[in-house]
Amino acid sequence: MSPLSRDEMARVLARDIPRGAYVNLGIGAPTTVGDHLPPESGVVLHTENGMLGMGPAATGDTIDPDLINAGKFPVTELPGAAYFHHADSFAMMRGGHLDLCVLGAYQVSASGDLANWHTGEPDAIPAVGGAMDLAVGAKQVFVLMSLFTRTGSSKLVGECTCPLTALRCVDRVYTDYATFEITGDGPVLVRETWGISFSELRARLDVPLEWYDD
Amino acid sequence: MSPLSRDEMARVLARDIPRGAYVNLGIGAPTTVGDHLPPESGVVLHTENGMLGMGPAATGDTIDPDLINAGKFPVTELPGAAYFHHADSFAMMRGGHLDLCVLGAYQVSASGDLANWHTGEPDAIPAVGGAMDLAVGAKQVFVLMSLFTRTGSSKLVGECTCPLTALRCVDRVYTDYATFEITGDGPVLVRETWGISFSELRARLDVPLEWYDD
Amino acid sequence: MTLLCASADEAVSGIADGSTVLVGGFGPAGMPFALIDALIRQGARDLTVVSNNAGNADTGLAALLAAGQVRKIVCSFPRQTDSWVFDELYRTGKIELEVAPQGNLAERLRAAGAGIGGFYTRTGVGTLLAEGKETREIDGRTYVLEWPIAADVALISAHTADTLGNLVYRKTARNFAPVMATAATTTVVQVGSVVEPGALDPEAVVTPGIYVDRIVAL
Amino acid sequence: MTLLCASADEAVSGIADGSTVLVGGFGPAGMPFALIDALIRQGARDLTVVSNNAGNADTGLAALLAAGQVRKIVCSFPRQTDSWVFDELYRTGKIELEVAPQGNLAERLRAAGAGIGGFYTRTGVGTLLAEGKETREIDGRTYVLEWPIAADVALISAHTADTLGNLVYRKTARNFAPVMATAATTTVVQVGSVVEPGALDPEAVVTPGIYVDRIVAL
Repeated sequence: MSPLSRDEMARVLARDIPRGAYVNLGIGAPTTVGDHLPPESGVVLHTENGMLGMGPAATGDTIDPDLINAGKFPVTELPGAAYFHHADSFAMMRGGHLDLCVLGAYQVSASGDLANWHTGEPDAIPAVGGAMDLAVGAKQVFVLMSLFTRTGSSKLVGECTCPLTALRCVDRVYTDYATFEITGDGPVLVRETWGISFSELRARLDVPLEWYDD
Repeated sequence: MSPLSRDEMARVLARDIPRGAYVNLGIGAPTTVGDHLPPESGVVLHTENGMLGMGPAATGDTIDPDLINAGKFPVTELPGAAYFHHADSFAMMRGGHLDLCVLGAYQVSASGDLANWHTGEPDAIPAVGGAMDLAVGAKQVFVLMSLFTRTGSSKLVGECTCPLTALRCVDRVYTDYATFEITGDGPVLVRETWGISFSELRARLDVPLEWYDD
Repeated sequence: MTLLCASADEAVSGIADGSTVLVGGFGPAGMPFALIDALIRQGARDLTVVSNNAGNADTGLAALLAAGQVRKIVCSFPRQTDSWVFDELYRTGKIELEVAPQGNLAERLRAAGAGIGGFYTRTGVGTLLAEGKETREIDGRTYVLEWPIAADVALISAHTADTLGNLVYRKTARNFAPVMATAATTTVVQVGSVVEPGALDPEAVVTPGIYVDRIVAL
Repeated sequence: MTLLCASADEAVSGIADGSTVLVGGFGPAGMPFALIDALIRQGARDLTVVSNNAGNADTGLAALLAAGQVRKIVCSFPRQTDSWVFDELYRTGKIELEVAPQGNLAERLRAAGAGIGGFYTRTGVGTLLAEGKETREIDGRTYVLEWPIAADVALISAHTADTLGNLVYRKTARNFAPVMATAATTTVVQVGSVVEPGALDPEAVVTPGIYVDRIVAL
């Protein structure tokens, strides 16, 4: 078995979203999770720029410059949608009303710290958007990321070295090689693997790992 | 010349409301000021239970139980009205957006302290409503009240003895005998009198008074 | 997900003794009469009720008070010409009262719904209602620190819902309902009618369905 | 009272050097392009701009930055694929940047409009963006104290206004405009059309006219 493609990672994550959940999909790869949420899932998508009931990407004639997602791409509106202003949208996020958000990450720590807004490089222009609000506000935070950097080091780490987005906020990490459950103070639990053995995972990751036991 | 009737007091106050002002009229006597604001005044009335553009009292067939003022009496809606919820309504009041509010009072002090929510009697049930929010939030606070209690003591006082609604918030006091301008640290200025001489006012009121000089 | 209930009794089921219950309405406008009547039948006791008033005449919130189910009420304006039920309970020491400025009530409910841990307001400075509360000078003015009001249940009334729980209201009956809907763990709504998704104008939805847990159409 | 202006130039007249200017929009959606172009012609300098982004491509806010009129920008997300104007100014030290979490930006604007002196939020706790800020433990959780953002001027875009200044928006172009309208001394709005009072549904007005000072129809 080989590691998952980006599309397969999104599909695996989408499978774990409860029916009827209110969900915010972060910009970039997390947005593609929406492609795996059929209408019968009843999942309602939130976009922080002021909408619940966001539909799929708009194309051709359906493109409307007034209707975009948080990544500023044209999207569509589903029946039962609602629009609201930014303070109301972030009140919804920060007040603990979203069941779930899906975010990308540079690093996640074993205790669930998230680093996803700033590489920490001295010449990088910082840009945080709504990441800190989603991370502290959503009832559950799922991270979707490749497990290893291009140079082969793990992005699931003992302690984040990149600047933090929020402390102890991540519940699950979906990667190309494995899906992890963060328990907070205990070891990180491995739920599934693809193209890597548990012992190899243990060898390459500098975090305490255990198999998830249902 | 005799002291003003309640209706005349309301008319005198209404005359001083600037064209096009956004105004909240408190419950009780202040509500009657609205009878003296013709459409051409352009004054827009706010009611704290969630409306701008409130019209006159409703009667007969125009009574709608869903459309009431802060005193819970049926009112009407003018063209250009807008409805909003309570947090938005009080944000408008507390954020300094209303040009003026008109409130009743038990007492006003020479420095503009207002006491209008609680007689201070031990068996009174306290009920504050939106009085404290209006008093601190409106750009100007006009008080409409009789100058003397039934026992003949002045309600414009050196220091309030009733529990306070807000400190140093009152700009003008409209009464049956005189209209006063509160200057804060200086003397109270008398703008007009009815049925009482300035020297008699000075004798009966325990506050420093001067004639208002345009 | 929003649950469509067959009756007001189903809608209020499970409310526990000792709960904090937000009750919408400004006087009778927007008062969720059917849900309150169902709560009286349901019988939960020792409740803390948060509402703008303390009941009018003998129906709605006044009837809940009369039934002896309320230990404490948090409101801005209990004393009214027709608040005889509350007045009697209060004067005989059978109910606890916390009076809050109406704007603090609204803002504290919003804070609970918006994840705000506390906020500074000028309302109440120097008055009995700020006694014992923390204050702070900000840019030369004094502010009082106020805390969120979070609740177990909100009982509110709306004009129309869609099956996803989106709500619209009618005129000044809107009042506290939208903020209360955000501040409770379980928000229960009585509505005039329920329509299909897409029937409400998405620009005019006041309470998005994410805040609505149970709906009953009357 | 709301003033109907004959041109965008009239609408932005009098904006002083050194002003704090709120600029609506989330990327290009809701960006008040005509008002920004007029502000470029008007020439006010040394501005502090508060906006979600720091300009896209070469128009709108990016053009204002390119004109050298902005001393400092407060935003949540300056770095974008088409933010080359800002990027260049920032890397050459010609503009000051304050990055704020998007929710803090929105809530701080609301606070300014709502008379809130400051508020506690969990957003940013333990991060670079809370460094040096006051924190407080509330019910066992850490919160950061954040302050209002009040401004001299707000430049926003809306779909339709009535002559009293009531505004409605369209889809996600609404974004920051309604909160910015509450936070500025002078709120200037470009709209698609202006209608008579009564033409907008009072239940669907998003920004009441009390927040609107000047309107120009384009």
